[in-house]
Amino acid sequence: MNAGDVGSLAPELALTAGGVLILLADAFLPAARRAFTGLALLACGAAAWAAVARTPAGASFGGLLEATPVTRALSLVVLLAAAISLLASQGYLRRERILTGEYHALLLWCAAGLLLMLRATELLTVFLSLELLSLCLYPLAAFHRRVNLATEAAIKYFLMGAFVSAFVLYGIALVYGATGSTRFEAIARAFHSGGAAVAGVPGTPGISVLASLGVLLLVAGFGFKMSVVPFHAWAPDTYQGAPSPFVAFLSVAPKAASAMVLFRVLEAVTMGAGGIAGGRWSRVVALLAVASMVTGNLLALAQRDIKRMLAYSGIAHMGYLLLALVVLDRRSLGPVVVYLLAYVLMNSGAFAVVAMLYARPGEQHLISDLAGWGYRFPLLGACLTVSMLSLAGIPPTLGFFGKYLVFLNAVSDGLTGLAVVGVLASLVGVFYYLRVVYVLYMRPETRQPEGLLIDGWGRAAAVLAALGTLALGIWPARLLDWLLQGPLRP
Amino acid sequence: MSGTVPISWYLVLAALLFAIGAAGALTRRNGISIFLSIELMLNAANLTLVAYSRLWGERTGQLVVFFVLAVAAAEAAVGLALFIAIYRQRRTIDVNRLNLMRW
Amino acid sequence: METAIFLLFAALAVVSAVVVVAHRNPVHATMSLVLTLFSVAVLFVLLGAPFLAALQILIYAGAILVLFLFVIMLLNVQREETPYHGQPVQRWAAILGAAVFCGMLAMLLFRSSLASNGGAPLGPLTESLVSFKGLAADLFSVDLLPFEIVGLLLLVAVIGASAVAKRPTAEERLAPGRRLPEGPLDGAEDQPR
Amino acid sequence: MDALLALALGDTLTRLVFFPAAACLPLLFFRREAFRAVKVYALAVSLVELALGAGYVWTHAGGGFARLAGDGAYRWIPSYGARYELAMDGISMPLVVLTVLLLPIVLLASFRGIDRHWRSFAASFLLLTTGVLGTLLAADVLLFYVFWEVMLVPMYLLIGIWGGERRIYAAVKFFLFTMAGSLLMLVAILWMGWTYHGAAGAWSFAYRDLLRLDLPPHAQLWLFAAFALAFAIKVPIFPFHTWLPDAHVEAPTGGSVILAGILLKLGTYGFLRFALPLFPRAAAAARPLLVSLALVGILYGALVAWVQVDMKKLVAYSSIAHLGFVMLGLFAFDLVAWQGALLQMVNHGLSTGALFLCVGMLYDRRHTKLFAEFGGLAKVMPLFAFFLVFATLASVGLPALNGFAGEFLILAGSYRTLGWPAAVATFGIVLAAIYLLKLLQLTLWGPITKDANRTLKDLSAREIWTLVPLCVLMLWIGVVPETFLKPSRAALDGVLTAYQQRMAAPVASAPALLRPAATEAAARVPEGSPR
Amino acid sequence: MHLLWLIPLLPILGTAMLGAIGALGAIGRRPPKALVTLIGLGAPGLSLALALACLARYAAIYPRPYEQTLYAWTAGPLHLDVAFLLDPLSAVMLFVVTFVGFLIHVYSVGYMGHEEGYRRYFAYLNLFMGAMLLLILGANYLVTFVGWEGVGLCSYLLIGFYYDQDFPPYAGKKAFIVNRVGDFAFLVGMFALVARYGTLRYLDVFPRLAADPGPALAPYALGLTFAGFVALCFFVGAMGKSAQIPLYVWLPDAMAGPTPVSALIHAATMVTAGVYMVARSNAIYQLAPGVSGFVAAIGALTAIFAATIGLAQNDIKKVLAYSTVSQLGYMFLAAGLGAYTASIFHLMTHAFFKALLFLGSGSVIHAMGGEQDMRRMGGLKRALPVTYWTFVVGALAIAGIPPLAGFFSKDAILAAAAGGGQWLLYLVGLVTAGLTAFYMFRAVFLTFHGEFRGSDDERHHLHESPPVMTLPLVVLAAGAVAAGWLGIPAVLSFGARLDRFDRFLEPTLWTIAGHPRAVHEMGAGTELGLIALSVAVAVAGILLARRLYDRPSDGLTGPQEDAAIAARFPGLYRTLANKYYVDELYDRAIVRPLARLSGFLWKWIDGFVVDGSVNGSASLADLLGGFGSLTTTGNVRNYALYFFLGVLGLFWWIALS
Repeated sequence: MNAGDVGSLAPELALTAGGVLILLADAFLPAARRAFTGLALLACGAAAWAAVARTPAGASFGGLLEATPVTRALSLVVLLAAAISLLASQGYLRRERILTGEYHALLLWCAAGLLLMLRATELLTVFLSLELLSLCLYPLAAFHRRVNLATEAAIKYFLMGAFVSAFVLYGIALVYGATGSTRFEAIARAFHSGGAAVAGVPGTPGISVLASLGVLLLVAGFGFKMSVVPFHAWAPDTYQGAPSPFVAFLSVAPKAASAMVLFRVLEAVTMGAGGIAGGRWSRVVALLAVASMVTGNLLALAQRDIKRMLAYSGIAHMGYLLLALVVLDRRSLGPVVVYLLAYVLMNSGAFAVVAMLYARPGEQHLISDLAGWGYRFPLLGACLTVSMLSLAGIPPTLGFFGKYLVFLNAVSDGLTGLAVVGVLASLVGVFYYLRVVYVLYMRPETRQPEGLLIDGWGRAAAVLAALGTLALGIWPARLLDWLLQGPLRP
Repeated sequence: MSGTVPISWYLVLAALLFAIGAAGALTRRNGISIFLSIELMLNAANLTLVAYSRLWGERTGQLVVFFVLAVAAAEAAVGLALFIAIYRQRRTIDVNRLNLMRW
Repeated sequence: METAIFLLFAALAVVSAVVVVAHRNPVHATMSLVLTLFSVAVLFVLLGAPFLAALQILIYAGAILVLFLFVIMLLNVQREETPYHGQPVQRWAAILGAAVFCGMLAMLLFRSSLASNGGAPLGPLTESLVSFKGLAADLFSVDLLPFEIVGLLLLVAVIGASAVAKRPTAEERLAPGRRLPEGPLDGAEDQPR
Repeated sequence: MDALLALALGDTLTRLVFFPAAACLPLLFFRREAFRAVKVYALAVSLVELALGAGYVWTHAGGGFARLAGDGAYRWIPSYGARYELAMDGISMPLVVLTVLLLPIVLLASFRGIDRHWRSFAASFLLLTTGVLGTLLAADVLLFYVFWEVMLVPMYLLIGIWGGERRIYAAVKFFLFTMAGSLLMLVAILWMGWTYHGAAGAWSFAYRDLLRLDLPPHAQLWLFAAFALAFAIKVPIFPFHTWLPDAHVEAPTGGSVILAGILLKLGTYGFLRFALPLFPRAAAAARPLLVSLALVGILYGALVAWVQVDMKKLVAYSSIAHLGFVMLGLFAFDLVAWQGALLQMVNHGLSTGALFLCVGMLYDRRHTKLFAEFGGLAKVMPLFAFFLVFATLASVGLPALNGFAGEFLILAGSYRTLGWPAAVATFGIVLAAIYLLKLLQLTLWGPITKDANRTLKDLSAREIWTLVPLCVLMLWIGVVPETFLKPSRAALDGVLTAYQQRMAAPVASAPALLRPAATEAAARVPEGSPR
Repeated sequence: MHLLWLIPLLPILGTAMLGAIGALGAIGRRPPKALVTLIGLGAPGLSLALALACLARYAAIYPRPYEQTLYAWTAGPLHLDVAFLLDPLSAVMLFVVTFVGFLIHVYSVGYMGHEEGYRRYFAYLNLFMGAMLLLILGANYLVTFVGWEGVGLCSYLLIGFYYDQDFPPYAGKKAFIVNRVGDFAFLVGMFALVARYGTLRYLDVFPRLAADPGPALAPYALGLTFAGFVALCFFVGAMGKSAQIPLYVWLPDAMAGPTPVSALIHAATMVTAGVYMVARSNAIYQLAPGVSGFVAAIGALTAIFAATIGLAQNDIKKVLAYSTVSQLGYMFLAAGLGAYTASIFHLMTHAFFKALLFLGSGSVIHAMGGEQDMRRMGGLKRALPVTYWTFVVGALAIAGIPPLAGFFSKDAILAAAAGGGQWLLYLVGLVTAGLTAFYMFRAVFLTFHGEFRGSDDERHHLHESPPVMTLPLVVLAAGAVAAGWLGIPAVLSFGARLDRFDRFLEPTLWTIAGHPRAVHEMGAGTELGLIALSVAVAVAGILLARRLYDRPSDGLTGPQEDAAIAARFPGLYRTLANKYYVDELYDRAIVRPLARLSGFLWKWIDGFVVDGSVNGSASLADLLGGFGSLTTTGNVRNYALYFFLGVLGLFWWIALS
């Protein structure tokens, strides 16, 4: 272990340290609890700075981790989600009287796990960081101990998660068995040469179907984290039950990291094999994408609870995202990153607003409860509207721009058919996003606000998200120029 | 011992165990039983890993298993804590009855 | 000789596994899981991983399952579940699916890994594979990072478990408009609409 | 950065387009209930915008608007080829002027009708203006799409917040219909950009670059279908028209005026600017279909308008009929017809706008739009009667008023190239007389049947001022159309000749080829820094 | 003469000014009536003066046409001038319109004096003058059409002048729409010309047409030549404007307007626009003999058809209206026969005597306090001597009694028919002449002779109209007497070429190669015989009327006489009284089916098919969503199963592929 390795771990270390500090503070000077959010934000900031400035590019830990512009970008995405979620949490935790250090600590550690996962280039590391972040997510989902829904959500999430991680592990085993290694580049080599990756070992002639099964299990596992149909069903329940500000994190950050891993897995499999194997996998991904887009949008149409609606819409959005991964090349990453950024901004923003406007976490978050509140809470209403329009993919929001890149990518991969399916699905989407808008502004008020706690932090979260969505949507050039250094060049 | 038992036997056994575990996880209603079945699946995966590492004659598989043991422990801790919490509220851990949220 | 041992413990593992998933009483299920783990551990030895076998018995059987038992006792849920009422589709789909899964897998396994070592017996167990030294060395060299991650993982587990399992604090009890939870295992509120 | 500044402050299209949007920000600082101040402010802004528009047209009239000229092109999303480029020519100029002219009028007209959320109301209108102007002036297809969509949201709010009883249904319907079309157009745009990338090696969605694409006929057909669907829904053409009556009936007066006056034109404008020049062969192939749809629209719209019981619905259906004429003119591929069509777009904006204003004035007084509630108003509201008759006659197509000039040129031109369909379309003027005179009959003439009408006040000065400019323009266009035909002649001629050249050229074979830039050299403007 | 453009413009300005001072009314001050009168009379008066001046100047350059271009419409290759043309034809019309028009304006001052809509009335009337002058002075079809529709508008407004009643606005609407049907054809004709020759200028299009009349047209079928098609279109246009079968139905209803309006618009000027247009386009009609025949036939048919209806009307204005229709038929008969000068001649004379008759009836109605039913009149000649005598002059004129105007013009037409060898048409014309004489004098006797049949207060109210109304009557009567002398046929002038009218119009007739104009060669004897015959028929008609309605042998009063006749031929009488049920026919055959169709389109195509499919697909999506979300059962075991089966399915798929 040399200095370089430590340096490459700087972001994770910052987050971990932040978490530990907060816990200590929680234990020894509880009076400081109000400051935890600030502390956590500091940790995030430090991590971001480290991720951008301090992390040396290239591999570290003997090739277990890598740092590329993509991972940097995605790290920032994850940290952004964490920041928004933290901002939104402060008011929520105070309102619900559950403001303790564990929350922030777990969130920070979860972020650390995510950063590790999206930088990991070796299956064991991936698996461990996956478990790390999952084990942070379960307690966070259940963090509101007095609320049945929260605990139930956590149980469901946990059982599904454990079940799936068993599959993932088995998948790792199969891949390892077929290739003799757990490192992506070795696996890629093996798939390429159709033989073993380990020198001096009799290689299997041709990667067997077993290997494909292993890869499939991995795809399924991370598809589960991304809530892709048919691995999606947990999402609505968990989102509905879990604390809203936390969902602002849950609904975006793990998806970002998982998308990266998914990309690595598929890349390892197809880059080499190409040809028949490549075609096979792009068919699989295409299938998942279409299923997610159609199912997600249609089911979201039927939702009356805004959190469930957002859950299903998230499913649909992951479908759009997968469009970029159907045909794998370096070009695919640009759309993925931008889309994820957009998704983080608009979705977290939406959940941040939801966290502030619904005072009864134990009950349904009916869209109709917002009737007429666009005028009572102009700022939050506007932010929510922006998020909805962005989710619906209407310019000049970043959401539109993300869709534009994804569809452009699909079209230029010759997948015009898929793109058409995508736009038709998103047409369905427009309908339920608009529902929120018209409930906000076009329906008479039905209930008086009570027990709400709308603090500056929360407003900051909403505004940050909304402004980001708009500004980057109107002028994305800088963002892209920055992203497109390195491997993203189309 | 020089392996006279083909590795594939171990692998098939592991697959069998995995399938049994999966079937259990899908059929039991008691949350803890489900969790037990999942542990079983993990173990099957472990067996596969060890078998393969024997096949390749290199240690990675074993290392993975080593870490998985730790993970399993951690998972168990959190999971069981969750069961306690839900039991507090609902006096049951029957997943069929944990369906306040649906549709 | 080896084959005999394998067959014996394989059979034992399968049978006990079936008991694990089939038995209505979680306590018994746990017990038979111990059995499964033990036999698997034996197979580990056969496969030249005695260290893992030991860990398996110590940690799994020794620690984890005890924890299980403890919780089961605590929640006192070992009373009989009424046999799988409802959702017959779920049940049969699951069993059938598992069977198919296992079947396909077995078929492929036979083909591929027979091909892999051509049916010939494996090479002798190498020292590097069996000895603890190699393993230990790896933990502090190539697999240092995973080792660190697992460290954090365990910390997370502790904190998370405590965060979930601890009863609502006094401060929380003051939360507006909410009934105070009583009793050691109590906290049920917010009955949903 | 300084380039941005120059764009924002100079006498540029950018300033013209974004001034209203920028003017929304101060609205945040008005008190929520300070309606009066907001009204005045919004009106002032709209007048400034009008001045800007007029000024720009005046200062740039020298070029004769023969070809697209504007602020020059800027990198917007360089890595994916999208550029920011606004340009104006004789085709967009009249519509731009119409837009900036209607803005103050609708604001003035809304003073009485709109009684809540004035800040949002003004903001919606200003943003809508930005969207519309951008759509009209975008010289980059992607930019065009962006503005095209941006337009939807404020209109959605206008209908949904200040509309009638079924406003939400109408608003959503409007939004979804338009989206349905434009999303497919988006895919088509992307496809073209990619094709250009394949042919030229660089991303570009610039209008003039895509013009150089020489696509194989089957590709043209698909792309044309996608574009045409989007535009057809906006126009609207027959089977896609049902959102229009609902939207109009529910929208507040100002919304209806803008909707009928400008938004519908964007569909026909899209055909003229994009669908026809970009995919000439497909357009030629689709000509029989679209011509027949235009005829159906003319007759169908007229007949259905005739049996309406709600004034606004009658006018709405009449719009369908009128725009049928425009579509006919466009697909005549004849210069005379095109001039007529362009003129008719403006005409329809004026006369139908005036009609909606009149209906709105009645609505403000009686809060109903049903014919059954009125009758004999000429007795109590002579001035109103005068304006209503004037507007009605204008849209009946009475000579010496604007409607006639447009329709005559359209029909004369399309008769030359189409023959009998033009004759069939001509019958539309008979039907127009039928349903529009019904409008007069049931509102103005006859004895007063409802007591509520006996005490109605005649138009106030404010209302008169909303109508006078429109009527003056109607008369002017009707008597001296030359003023309005001249600026667009060269531009239209250019488009038409380009179309004919490309039809004459040999059919492209897949994959798409790039035609030498020389052919467009005429229509090129030097790129880069603003001039 | 360079002020030609002012002639139409002045009345329009008058309208504008009247409207402007109306704006004063909006402020609250009613504009002084004198001012209204000044403007209302001044504008047409000035243009009359100008017109006379121009005509005088024109006589100098006669027969060269004088064209004046103001500005142009240019659209692409198409150039359309806004220009005026002064040639013999438009000169005649110009004179008639300005002269008669001015007289009627004067008359209106008296007639409408007590109406509240006085200002509005004169505004409309001036606008009408302007439009009519545009129509006749237009140097191309476009300008003519502008006037054409303008007069249509004014007739709409003036028929509906009493807008606060139910019927007049309805009648106005009917007039406008029926006219529009004609205008539709007119437009198509213009488009055809534009498409082929790229111009509408009279002095261009006719030579071009003569040079290259175009083939028999495939697209238009009907085996028409291009010229024929255009001719047909224009004639359909004329049908609408000039109330020919089948588009005449609006004219009788148009009597709902004030009587001077009926006189000016629906007798003297506007309705004759169609005839003017056909005469103007004579080149086209000469190229299309078939269509010309059609024109003649329609004209004849209309003439006799309307005359028969006129027999059974009791509303004095209705009688005049139908007689107008029938006289217009006469003019088209002439035009169809190629005797364009004759038709214009009749047009002019008719303008005089029909305006006279209408104004006379107006004077009667004025005296009767609005009563129009002749059955409630009678014996008015004592109370209204001037009206009576002028009315009789008019009646004699229209009946064709020499030497009044009607005699010469009608004779010219009949002579044309006979000379062309169209004996059937001649016969129709002759019978119509008889019928005309009969019903006109029926009207005279019912109105002025016998005993007064009205109520007492009406009797006391009876009085001769003021001079401002009677003066125009006298002037017009003079015209009705003398106007015919411009066109005395050779046979009556003992060889002296007194048919100045023909010779004056000669230059406006085009000579087309291969299409010799019909010149009728008849022996003087025959011609004299025919003249005698027609006069005899007219006299017979008058005598019959006198026998029945003036000094009834059976001692019945007029109305009783009608009743008796009705009793004798019930079916026939009812049919005539109900105008052959044509309105009902149109209503059932066209209006109602169209309305039903529209309702169907709206409710079914729009509401059901289109919207149905839209909303249907929306609710389908909703339904799918609803059922789909049932899969999220809330039971985590199911979720796990989805996952497992998903994996299994994909695995199966991959393993197979």
